[in-house]
Amino acid sequence: MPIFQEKARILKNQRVAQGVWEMRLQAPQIASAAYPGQFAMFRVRDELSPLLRRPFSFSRLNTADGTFDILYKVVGQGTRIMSALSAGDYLDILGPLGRGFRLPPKHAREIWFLAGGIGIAPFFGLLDMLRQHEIGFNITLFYGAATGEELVRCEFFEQNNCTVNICTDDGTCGFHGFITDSVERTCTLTSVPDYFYSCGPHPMQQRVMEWAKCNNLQGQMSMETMMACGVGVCLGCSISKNFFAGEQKIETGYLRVCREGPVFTIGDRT
Amino acid sequence: MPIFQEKARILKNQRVAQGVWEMRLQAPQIASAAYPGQFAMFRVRDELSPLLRRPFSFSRLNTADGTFDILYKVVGQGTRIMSALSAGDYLDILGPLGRGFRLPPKHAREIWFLAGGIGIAPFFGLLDMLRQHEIGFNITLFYGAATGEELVRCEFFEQNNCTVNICTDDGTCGFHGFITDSVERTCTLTSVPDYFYSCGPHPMQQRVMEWAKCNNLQGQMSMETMMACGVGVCLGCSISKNFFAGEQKIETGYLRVCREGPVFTIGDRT
Amino acid sequence: MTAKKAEVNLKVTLGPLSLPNPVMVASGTFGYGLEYSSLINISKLGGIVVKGLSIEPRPGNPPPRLVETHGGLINAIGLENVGVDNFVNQKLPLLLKHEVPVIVNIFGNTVEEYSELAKILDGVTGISALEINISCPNVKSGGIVFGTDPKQIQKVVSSVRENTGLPLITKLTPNVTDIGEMAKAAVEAGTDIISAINTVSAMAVDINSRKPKLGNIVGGLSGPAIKPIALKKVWNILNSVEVPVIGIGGISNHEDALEFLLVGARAVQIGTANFIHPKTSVEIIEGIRSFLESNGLKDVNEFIGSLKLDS
Amino acid sequence: MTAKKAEVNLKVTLGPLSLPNPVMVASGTFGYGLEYSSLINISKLGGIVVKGLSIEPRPGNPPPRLVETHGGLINAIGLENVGVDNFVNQKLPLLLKHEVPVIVNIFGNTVEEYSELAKILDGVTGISALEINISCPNVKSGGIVFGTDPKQIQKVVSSVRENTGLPLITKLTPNVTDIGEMAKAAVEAGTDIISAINTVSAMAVDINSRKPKLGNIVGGLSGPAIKPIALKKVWNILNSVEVPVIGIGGISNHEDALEFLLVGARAVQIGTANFIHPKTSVEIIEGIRSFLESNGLKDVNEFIGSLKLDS
Ligand SMILES: Cc1cc2nc3c(=O)[nH]c(=O)nc-3n(C[C@H](O)[C@H](O)[C@H](O)COP(=O)(O)OP(=O)(O)OC[C@H]3O[C@@H](n4cnc5c(N)ncnc54)[C@H](O)[C@@H]3O)c2cc1C
Ligand SMILES: Cc1cc2nc3c(=O)[nH]c(=O)nc-3n(C[C@H](O)[C@H](O)[C@H](O)COP(=O)(O)OP(=O)(O)OC[C@H]3O[C@@H](n4cnc5c(N)ncnc54)[C@H](O)[C@@H]3O)c2cc1C
Ligand SMILES: Cc1cc2nc3c(=O)[nH]c(=O)nc-3n(C[C@H](O)[C@H](O)[C@H](O)COP(=O)(O)O)c2cc1C
Ligand SMILES: Cc1cc2nc3c(=O)[nH]c(=O)nc-3n(C[C@H](O)[C@H](O)[C@H](O)COP(=O)(O)O)c2cc1C
Ligand code: FES
Ligand code: FES
Repeated sequence: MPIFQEKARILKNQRVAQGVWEMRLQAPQIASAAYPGQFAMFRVRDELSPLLRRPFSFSRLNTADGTFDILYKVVGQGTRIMSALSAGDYLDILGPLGRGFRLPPKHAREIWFLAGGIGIAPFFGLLDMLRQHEIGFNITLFYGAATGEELVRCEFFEQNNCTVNICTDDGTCGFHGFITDSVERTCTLTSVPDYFYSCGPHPMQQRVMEWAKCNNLQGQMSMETMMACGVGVCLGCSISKNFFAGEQKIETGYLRVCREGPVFTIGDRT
Repeated sequence: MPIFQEKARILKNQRVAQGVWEMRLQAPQIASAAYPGQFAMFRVRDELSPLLRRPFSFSRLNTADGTFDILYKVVGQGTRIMSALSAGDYLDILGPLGRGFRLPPKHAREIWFLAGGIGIAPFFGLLDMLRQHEIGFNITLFYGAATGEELVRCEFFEQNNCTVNICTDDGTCGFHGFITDSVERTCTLTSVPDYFYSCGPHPMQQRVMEWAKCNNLQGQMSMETMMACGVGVCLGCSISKNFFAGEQKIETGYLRVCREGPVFTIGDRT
Repeated sequence: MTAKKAEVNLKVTLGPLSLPNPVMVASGTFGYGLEYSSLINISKLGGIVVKGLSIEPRPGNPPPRLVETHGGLINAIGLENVGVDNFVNQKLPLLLKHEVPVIVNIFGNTVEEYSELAKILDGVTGISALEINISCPNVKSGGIVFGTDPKQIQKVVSSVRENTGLPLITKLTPNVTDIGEMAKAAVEAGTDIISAINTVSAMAVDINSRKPKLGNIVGGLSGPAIKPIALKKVWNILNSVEVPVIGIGGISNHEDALEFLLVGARAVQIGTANFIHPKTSVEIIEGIRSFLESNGLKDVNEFIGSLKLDS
Repeated sequence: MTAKKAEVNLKVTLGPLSLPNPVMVASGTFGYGLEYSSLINISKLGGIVVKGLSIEPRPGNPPPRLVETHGGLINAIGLENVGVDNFVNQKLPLLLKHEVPVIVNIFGNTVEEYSELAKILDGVTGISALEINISCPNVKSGGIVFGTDPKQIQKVVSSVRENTGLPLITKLTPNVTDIGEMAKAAVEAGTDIISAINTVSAMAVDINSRKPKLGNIVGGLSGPAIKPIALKKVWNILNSVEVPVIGIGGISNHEDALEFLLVGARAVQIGTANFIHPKTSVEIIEGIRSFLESNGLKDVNEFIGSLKLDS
């Protein structure tokens, strides 16, 4: 897995929902080596404040023209600085990093996407990947946000033949409640998926994990932790192996989200 | 001496010579309380990097419309950030600070201005002040820069009836050599001033000091040191009293450039 | 809103010292208290700690005395001050016109100088507490020796204790292996309160002139860079002694201040941030108030020390 | 230009250890040496110090393990590592394909573990030196105890010295009152070289969750924030012992590196800056070269220790 450091040219950088921005970057080496679910470390400016690079998942990859997109939520100093950049500016980027999404196992047809908030980002690329596959997966997206205003590009999933279930914490759009409530309810009432992909904040991922264990489901989860290096040397981004362990198993030790992840396989019986 | 902290609106910010910028700010309270030779502390952005405010002398004061100008040289992070600002942006400014220029003593007619590099800045305001006075001073400006490209608005002094002597280190304009060489030479060959004002880098000011002592001259010097507070509390900007002491005197203790200065009186025999 | 604000209690009690709120300004960063009075209403402050005083006026260290670093400021002022008499006669009367607790920071080169200062100030009305500076790293003789040796700390603190009934704060230096041990020594010798930290020993050189950037060669680092170091030291002290602790070091906003209160500091002092934004301290007071309100707390004392360690 | 470049000598000698240039990468920030090899030519480095090794593999501390602060990074990794055997068998052979001095950082919980590690590594070919980590502030048992007590330092260092003929570097913690005393102890016990500093003890808490931001509660601060602290400690060591010193702490560019060389460090190590800009170390080597050239110096050794103190 070669890693590249590129001065990427910003092609566009625009607000796409409340607090959410989309940036397109020209970075041929990174774009052509990357897979959906992988990420890159962004140096938000050529200064030591903020000190560390910021990790962002690829939302879409366009190998042909050497570009990729990210979707990012403005939450602090780094993302605030990024949102003030314009087309034509450059960003220093390290990537592609980590392990991205893998294809579902052979038997799987019914696929669920569980996206919480800005966790929607990598699903655009994942959908591109799955739609390129010869098998016509049936894909259902569960997409939760705090409020309707924060939802990003739901039409993309509709246009690509996904069933879209929206949930908002405040009920302004779709199901009123957490995405995990909606998932659990659907799962009991109607159907269970053959396979799932999940990305979102830690508390959501914890509930998804429990749900998967309870229902003995297989899937992949993209995790987020604080990162310093992004390349596996600092050992700072670790997550307990136990998080992914099955019901009975207790595992000691840690996995690096930046190397063994960010996408981890759940309930793998192989 | 009340001090104000104002969110000053930038009215213009433009390059006026090689590496030198001029900024006009709307800051009514500061502008109307300020005197030429005083300075203000600029917070270059709303972050803790760079940590400290940066001091700049008022170059011109326009009490009537509540604005003032500064002339600044881009030398590091702070001034680089300032040079990227545009009209309409705001800067947090603390001022007016320190003791500005005082009028020459009653007998003085022949006045010399000695400006080294960006040390030219406060002379615009000083000239305004002296020209408002009923006495028609004869003013000679000695103005030195590294190279001709760095000279700022010499025409202002010409238009206001000053004799202008330019010196450049590389000889691209005017006298080839240091301003202090030019001053010493003129002083020996033709005339001595009744009074002088000097502002420039420390090595220049040291030579000016020696020249003044040798020739038993009176004047005022505007000094620069590192500053943290600008208001007299940190005691960090101190300069040895001995710097200003006469030939024989040895004085212990320090003067705060931000309070007792930045303009100090030299050779005061009263 | 105004009615609601009045409900939140910010008063804190540090042994014999009561403060209207937990936010003071630190010694050496607020002069003798009045320089900033045209910019902020200083009577809103929890307290003002004045510049360190010695018996005689001191000229301080040769310049340069300041270096800016990444997120920090190194100073080597050398404890320049007007001397205790000038302070008492000229500065203090002006300061006392404002209703704000005045804390006097003192230092000496010998144990006797400390007791002498305590004796002089004990008789002066209007002083809320003494803060013993045994921690300045800039003065070659004196300072550093006392603050890094428990035996010396005991000598200094008890000599001051014997000579004053004023509430006593001992200010510790971070430049030690075990700050808890120093705190214990100060408490045994009778200090009522511990404050920490003073600046962190530091240095900077100019690669072009090949000279030190400070006249004194070395100095003390303050500002945001040292906040996580200060918090750890305060934590160590809180785990070593029972007396109230005042947190100092790199505090620039109300979140920073709340971090120190959360681990258990009963009050804080704001230093370098005053230079950057003179309104910092009063804004921190307001910020703490709003934070408590929006977290449904009616008293800052409910928040102090409420760190949860079992996760 | 290329001809001119060749003229500047960057080779440095630290007692028994010779390095092609004075710029190494610091332990724990460069993994086992290969992770960055697709980004930089690692054989250009003065040396690679690998992640600290213990006898057995260690899982490390519970997450979260990182906090970003102003100009700094607090880590509490807890010395997670693959263990010395895995390193020797799996990691080292790959690293040895590149021509670069490999320095192995070791730590133990007992004196015996240190001597055991020394014994094991003494027989391994391709190792240029051992760096004894007695300074990690994150491990409750072990680490911190050794590094803050001269007697313990002597025990550890002599036990390692007795078991290896390899050049020996002792890496000191800054979290002590007098680092010079620690350096002396290490030198008396036979260390060839001193390196400093390791991280500065630090802490951060979350005012909303009211929990520590680190699983381990406390951690170690690195990065630009600590540079002036590190420089002061290196200065103290240089004033206490005669052996060569390696400067570490907050170095992010060639100016920073040159500051350490100017006070007298014979080499430097780059840590946190690798994360921010993996090319930092190789750019620093080039930066030092250009600086020397434009100052008319032909040998980095002319610059090392050339600080002027008079005036
Ligand atoms: C593998 C990975 C992929 C990610 N992909 C995306 C994405 O596609 N879109 C997106 O908007 N965000 C993504 N994130 C999160 C993103 O990195 C953080 O939101 C960002 O770093 C915050 O930077 P800041 O300076 O704006 O905020 P800060 O001021 O640094 O912090 C604001 C908040 O964000 C949290 N935070 C800071 N850094 C990280 C980090 N490295 N990981 C997780 N949380 C952090 C802080 O704890 C704090 O609560 C991803 C994180 C990881 C680890
Ligand atoms: C009373 C006073 C009035 C001044 N008036 C002007 C003016 O009208 N126009 C102008 O261009 N400059 C003026 N200066 C100098 C100006 O403050 C510095 O050039 C500026 O602070 C540099 O900031 P920086 O972040 O760009 O550079 P930095 O990266 O901070 O430093 C670059 C260089 O500038 C020097 N420097 C930094 N801060 C100061 C300081 N406070 N005083 C002196 N030197 C410093 C540093 O030592 C370094 O060599 C004045 C300084 C003082 C004390
Ligand atoms: C310029 C300056 C002068 C100081 N003078 C004193 C002093 O006289 N006495 C003292 O106890 N501390 C003194 N200090 C230390 C501060 O009171 C405070 O402990 C330290 O700066 C850390 O806090 P900060 O990071 O908020 O500045 C001084 C600090 C600075 C920056
Ligand atoms: C994530 C991380 C892990 C570290 N691991 C080790 C280690 O295993 N052994 C060691 O001696 N030092 C370790 N260090 C300390 C560094 O080697 C270095 O001494 C310190 O970070 C200061 O340098 P810097 O400011 O350039 O990072 C580690 C530092 C960091 C940031
Ligand atoms: S972020 Fe450094 S190992 Fe993962
Ligand atoms: S800058 Fe603080 S006293 Fe002058």
